[in-house]
Amino acid sequence: MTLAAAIFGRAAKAVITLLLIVILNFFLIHAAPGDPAMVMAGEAGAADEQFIQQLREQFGLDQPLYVQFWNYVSGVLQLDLGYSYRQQMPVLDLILDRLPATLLLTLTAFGMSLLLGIAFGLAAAARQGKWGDTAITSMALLFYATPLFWVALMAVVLFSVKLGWFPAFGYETVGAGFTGLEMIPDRLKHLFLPALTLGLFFMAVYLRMTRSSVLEVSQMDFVKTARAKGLAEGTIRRRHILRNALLPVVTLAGLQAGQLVGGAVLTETVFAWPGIGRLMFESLTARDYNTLLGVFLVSAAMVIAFNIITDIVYRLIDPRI
Amino acid sequence: MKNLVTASLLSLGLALPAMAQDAGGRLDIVVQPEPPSLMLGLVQNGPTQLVAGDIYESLLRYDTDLNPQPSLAESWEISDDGMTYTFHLREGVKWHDGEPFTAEDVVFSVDTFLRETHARLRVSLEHVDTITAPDDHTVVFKMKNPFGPFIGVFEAGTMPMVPKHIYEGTDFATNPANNTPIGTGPFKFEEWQKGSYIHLVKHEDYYLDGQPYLDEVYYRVIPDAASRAVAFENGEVDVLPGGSVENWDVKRLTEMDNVCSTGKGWEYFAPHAMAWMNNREGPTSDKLFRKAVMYAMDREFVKDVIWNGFGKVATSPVSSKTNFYTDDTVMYDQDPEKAKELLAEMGYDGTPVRILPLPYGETWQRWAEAMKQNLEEVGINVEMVATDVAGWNQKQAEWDFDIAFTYLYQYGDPALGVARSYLSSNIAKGSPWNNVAGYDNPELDEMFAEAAVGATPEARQEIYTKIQQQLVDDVPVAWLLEIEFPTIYRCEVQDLVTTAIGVNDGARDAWIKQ
Amino acid sequence: MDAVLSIQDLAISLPPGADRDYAVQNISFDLNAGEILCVVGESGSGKSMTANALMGLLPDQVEVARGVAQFEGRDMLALPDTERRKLRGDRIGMIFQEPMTALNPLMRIGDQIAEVFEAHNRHTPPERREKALALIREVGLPDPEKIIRAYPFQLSGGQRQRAMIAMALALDPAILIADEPTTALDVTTQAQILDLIKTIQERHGMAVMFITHDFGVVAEIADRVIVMRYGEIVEQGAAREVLSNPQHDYTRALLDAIPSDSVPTPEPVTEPPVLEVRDLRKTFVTSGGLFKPTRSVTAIDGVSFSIARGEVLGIVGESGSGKSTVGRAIVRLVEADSGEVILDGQDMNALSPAELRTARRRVQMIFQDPYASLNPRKKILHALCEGPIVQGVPKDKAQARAHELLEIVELDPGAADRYPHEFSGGQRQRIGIARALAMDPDLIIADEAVSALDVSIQAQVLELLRDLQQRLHLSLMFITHDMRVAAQLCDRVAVMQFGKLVEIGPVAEVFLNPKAEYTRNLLAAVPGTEWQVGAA
Amino acid sequence: MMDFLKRFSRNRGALIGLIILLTVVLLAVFAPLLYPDSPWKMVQRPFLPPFSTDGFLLGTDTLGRDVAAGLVHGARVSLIVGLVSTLVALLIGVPLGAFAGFYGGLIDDGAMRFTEFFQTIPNFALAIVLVAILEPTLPTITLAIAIVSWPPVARLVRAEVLSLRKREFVDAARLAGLSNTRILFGHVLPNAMSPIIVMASLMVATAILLESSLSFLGLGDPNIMSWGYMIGAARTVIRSAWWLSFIPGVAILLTVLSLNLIGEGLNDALNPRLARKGR
Repeated sequence: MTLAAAIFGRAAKAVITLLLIVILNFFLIHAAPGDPAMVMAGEAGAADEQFIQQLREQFGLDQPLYVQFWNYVSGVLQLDLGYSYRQQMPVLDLILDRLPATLLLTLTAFGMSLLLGIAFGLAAAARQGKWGDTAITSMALLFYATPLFWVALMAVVLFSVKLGWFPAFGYETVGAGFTGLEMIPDRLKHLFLPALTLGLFFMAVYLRMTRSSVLEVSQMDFVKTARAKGLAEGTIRRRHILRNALLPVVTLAGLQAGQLVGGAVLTETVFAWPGIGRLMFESLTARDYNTLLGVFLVSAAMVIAFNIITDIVYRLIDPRI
Repeated sequence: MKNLVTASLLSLGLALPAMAQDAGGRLDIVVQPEPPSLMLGLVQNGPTQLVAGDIYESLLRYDTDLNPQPSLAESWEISDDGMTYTFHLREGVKWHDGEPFTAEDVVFSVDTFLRETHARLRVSLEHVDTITAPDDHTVVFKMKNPFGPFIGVFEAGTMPMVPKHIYEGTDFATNPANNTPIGTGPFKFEEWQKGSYIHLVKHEDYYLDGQPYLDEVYYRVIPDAASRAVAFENGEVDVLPGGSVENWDVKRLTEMDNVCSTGKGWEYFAPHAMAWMNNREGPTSDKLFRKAVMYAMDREFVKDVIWNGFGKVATSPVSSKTNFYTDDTVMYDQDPEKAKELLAEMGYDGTPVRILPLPYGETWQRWAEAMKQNLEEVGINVEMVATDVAGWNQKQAEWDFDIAFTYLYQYGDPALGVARSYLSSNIAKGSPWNNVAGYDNPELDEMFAEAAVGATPEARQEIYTKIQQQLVDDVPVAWLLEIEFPTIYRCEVQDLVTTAIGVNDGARDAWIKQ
Repeated sequence: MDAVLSIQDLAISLPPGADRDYAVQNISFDLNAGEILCVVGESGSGKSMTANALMGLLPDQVEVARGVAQFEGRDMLALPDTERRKLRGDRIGMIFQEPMTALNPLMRIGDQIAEVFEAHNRHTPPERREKALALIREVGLPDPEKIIRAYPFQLSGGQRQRAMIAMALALDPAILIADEPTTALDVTTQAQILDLIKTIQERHGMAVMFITHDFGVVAEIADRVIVMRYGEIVEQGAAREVLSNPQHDYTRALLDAIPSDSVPTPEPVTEPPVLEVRDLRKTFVTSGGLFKPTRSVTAIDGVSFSIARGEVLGIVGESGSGKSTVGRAIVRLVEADSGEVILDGQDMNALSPAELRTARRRVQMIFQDPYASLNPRKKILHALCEGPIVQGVPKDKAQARAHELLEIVELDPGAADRYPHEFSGGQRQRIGIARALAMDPDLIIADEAVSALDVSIQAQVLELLRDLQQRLHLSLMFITHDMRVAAQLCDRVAVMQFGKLVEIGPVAEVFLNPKAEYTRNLLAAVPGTEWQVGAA
Repeated sequence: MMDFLKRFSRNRGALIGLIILLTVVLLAVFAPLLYPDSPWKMVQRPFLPPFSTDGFLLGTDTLGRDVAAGLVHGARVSLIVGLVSTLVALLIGVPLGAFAGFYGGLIDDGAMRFTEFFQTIPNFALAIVLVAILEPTLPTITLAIAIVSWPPVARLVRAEVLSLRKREFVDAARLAGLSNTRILFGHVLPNAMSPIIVMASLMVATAILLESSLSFLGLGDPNIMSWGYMIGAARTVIRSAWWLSFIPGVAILLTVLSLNLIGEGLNDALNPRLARKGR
């Protein structure tokens, strides 16, 4: 079967999954106490029943739930994610507005954690049992066991407040008027701390995985074959062990890449990163149903997309599939 | 004591507008949470008003003693019988799109637009018979009956002027122009990077000569309180409006070099923290129990520790900053023994009471914890209910609580901000801003009605004193604290807070000392 | 003759906590130019360890404790790692037991061969490709242009082993070390690979050190032989000499343990059949999911036979012939597509699941893998009693019977209270037999029951089986790939290929006078036939 | 069993982990004896730094509550949430995975689609939504954590059962006439216990982290003193009293670390085949 057909099959399945997610989330979210009208009226500091009723009518919340459900689902089927009354703009625009920031953050964190994780994992495996290994694995364990938000807080205190190396939050220097290439160092500076804190945990995961995978593959017969050929250790490690050892790491990483979006809620909050993780949390407290559902849909779609990408990468690496 | 110095400088600045202000510069102000919209006529929540206060204006402003000051209206007259209000509008005022601002805009804004969209103003407009524009620069409000507090409603958040030429005949809520708000204010909307910042620039055609002084204002969205504090420390932002950092940081930040703070600018709102007590059922339906709660609480501790000494323990339903306050009432200083006696007297059986904290950040959470601890120490069983903003609103609206924290604005006059919480006509499920406690006292209803339309301030004071005495004895609600939200800013920033709504009135007068 | 390699007093130490201090010790022997030296021994004898020590491929913590290995004027064991690496693949080539895992699954065959040249900086890349093609041709792989681009998973086991040999040959080494290179292969493939090694050895004049556990293989290719036990050499000498006139008791025992080809006189089947299989069919369909095409494999293709009470029927065939599937289909561990399995007049295939549960008692199995066939978390007593108790035997009775059975299979009755991991492979197979007997079955199916055992243990278990069969008048269906074993135990034998029964008949007839072409090939491929026939 | 203990105790990391965890457990168990007063009680001046005042070893928090008391009482919450949510996750995941792996076919397909579905929703986000909807109380938080953490269990169990059901001792049990349920629960699952135990120990760790993350976002049970709550509450004063977030953070770190070390030790001891050499 061709790659294209395989992807198409996956995509078809994904649509069903996404639809189920929409349904589940729709009812979950509507089961939450309160509604957006109440929240918005509440923020105004004063409002009467009439005002709230007005808002509800405006938001379509006065209709029976099944009607609202049908309206939403039929909208989604036409790729219309609805309108956010709270943010006064279409949900899709809202999400597309925020998505680049999240992608930048998560992909950087992902790439960084994967690269560093694999590099350190290899280094640890090469020093198996020696103190270098112990040091690296202990470090991984530490990152693995540390609460993400706590690291974020401590990192801000240290790097931003005490040392002043990196900005404590935000996406860019606001109003600095950077354009083109000038923007890059500025973005990188802002990106560093959030990507680091988000990536540390995952780095530890990949590190441990790489290490154990390398050790396992090192025991395999074909590695012995390679030695019997008289290959240098470096070549063996690079050509024979690494590629085989990376297969499970790739699988795991692919499965987790999508989950990074979830983990980004905390990071985006602490670092005021204008991404969809934060949007999710804000729209949850505001009961901004359409936005919340939209974010869920998009992040689930990202998970699925990452899974498909993983499959493709896997197929490229492993001729057996 | 830098803030005292600044305060006096401020008043000097007001008194001597001729003193040379430096023009130019940019101001970064924190806004939290991100406003849902900047269309002040549709949305009047705190963050919207903070940002939109630069864009929209009303007829009047109020100084920190709540005296009316000119804004879009140059002058005004109130007839002796209190039945006619005449406003003379400033000439040469232009909307941000260049159209002239006229009396027709005022009539449209108040009579058509805000009557439909503005819940709080609607209550006051019920006393208004007609609104007319005899000429382009005169507006006349004819009243149905005298309404004492009416002169207090011409504030930007209560009565923002919206452009008739844009909104007339459209569906206000969905008008696309809501995304690019057009006002008459000193700053124009430039860009809104959602989740990050709102950028406003100087309105070049502003009607005051040389004003605004600043070139641009950035409202920065930083969702985490600790990050906001860091942002201020790093110099990323210049102004932390009241309530945007946690109280514990206030102390630390104000002790930094070149940092000033002021508690002014909240007089109009006079936020009054209180705890609804459910008067309908449970232990809180018993007046003795409610009194016991009052005696059990250590409100001084809350003020000193949780609010870092800011604010003032509330002794009455009316804030001491609001007109018609009296201190001639029963005082509930902390007295656990007395609380225990009262509980014994009522025969409290240990039924637990549910406390609903205000989900607006750590300060309020700590406060609820402290209250819980106070109540438990006199033998009241307490269960804390956790919920978010939506749940909190819902539970109040559905009367699903025993004790619920909240804070309400007083809007300068008991008739606007106080009566609503105690009138029996205001008992209705579905809204968290009416008489949520369910206090029902017909005698008091009458007194409130009388006081609202009272002809003279003296007559009104007399009735309000009686009302306060009665309420404080009935304790339908546990009054907690007159909250003070200090505004923190860099000392170069001058004339930031000049009115009773402070930063919410925009940066019209603000300038940066070079 | 010239010794290419001369080993003196080699000792390899094991890490602390192992069952003995040295993997091997006191090892001294010469490997002469142009000879095939077989190192024979059972598992744990240290034969592979010796080879690995020479190559410098010992596992972690296993080290050469002392000894000298003179090769081309140098002591290999004393060489620094870099020097030793240069020898590997260049002067000494090595091939391994498991062709399935010995090749990198992610690399093309051609690249894996060319890599040998690269490792030793020989030739340019295009030349390497040409050389690789030549090697592929030399080891007799079909369609070299295709093979060079193929991945290991696209090759059969025999083809992979050929590819391995091609790699070992690449630089024309002086010594080829072959570590059980044919053990994992089917008998016909094994014959081809042995042939190939012999041919190449002759053509290149290499010295081959061939490690094996199989005296048949020794007889087939060895010039000289070394017999090892517990890490020491017990006997060495010319192959013919050792095979025909073993000096050491252990060698003798090993040779005796090999099932001989002396075919028992067939006893005519007189009793009624206990089992009749009619036109049994099974096709496995793997739905490949989205990424793979659907594949179907016909495992059983219209098989019919019967087994008489007290008879031993052997089913022989190579892997993939469907012999095991037949066994499993009879007990319905595999659901046949069609056909009848008649046991005492009752068609097993027609039973409902509930009926099946009670009927299953009548046919029991003895499994291949002694390590997987006992639940590691249950005591032996439980393994022996659970079945009978489920079938309604009272608990105390079942337990008494269990103890009795342990005695019957010649195990200590105390074994009942121990866990499987406390037993050796042979002992576990005995427990497996006892478990089958506990159900008091009409028929026992032994699926490769002795294949995983060392030859001496294998002999003991076979002995036990034969004894029990006769004493208890058991009906036995004996599935095996090993012709010798089948010849020794069975009354009749059936030969399977591609899911079909190609031949069935009394053992003497099938083995001495095979009718089917395939049977003839199979018999011819058994290593050491000539030697044994000659010896017999 | 003895082998297991021997192998486990040879692992230095696992022993350290065990000691830390035991300490935490003991503190949690004896919390009411060590600090009989409510951890919410305001007992001293706020913001006393650690080691500065007798009787308040770790100082006091923003309201003058004893940090040490909070830490000890918080240990109970962390452990209970960790353990119970893991148990619930196992109760969902083990049977689901076991049936999927054992019966295969449609049951397997259905169960795995269901599992995949849950894995498609970013799980921290789902936990947040669940807690917000159900309103944060100890049971709802525990439930939400369990709901987002069972899918890996189901997958693991399924994989184990898939490989175990092909083992010959399962065939033997079948031939003995055992029913499917009996084979599954008597023979297959007990052999899958080792990896499940290892995974469970790591899940407890993850659950503790999740609980603290939720509390940090303000989604904790306000009636119960927990470590996450302590960090969340102290976050606002991190600049002036960093130790208030630091101390409970370290408590979480140590506990999670100990569970990880134990998990690794268990893994090495239960699966000696994969044991790391050179320790």
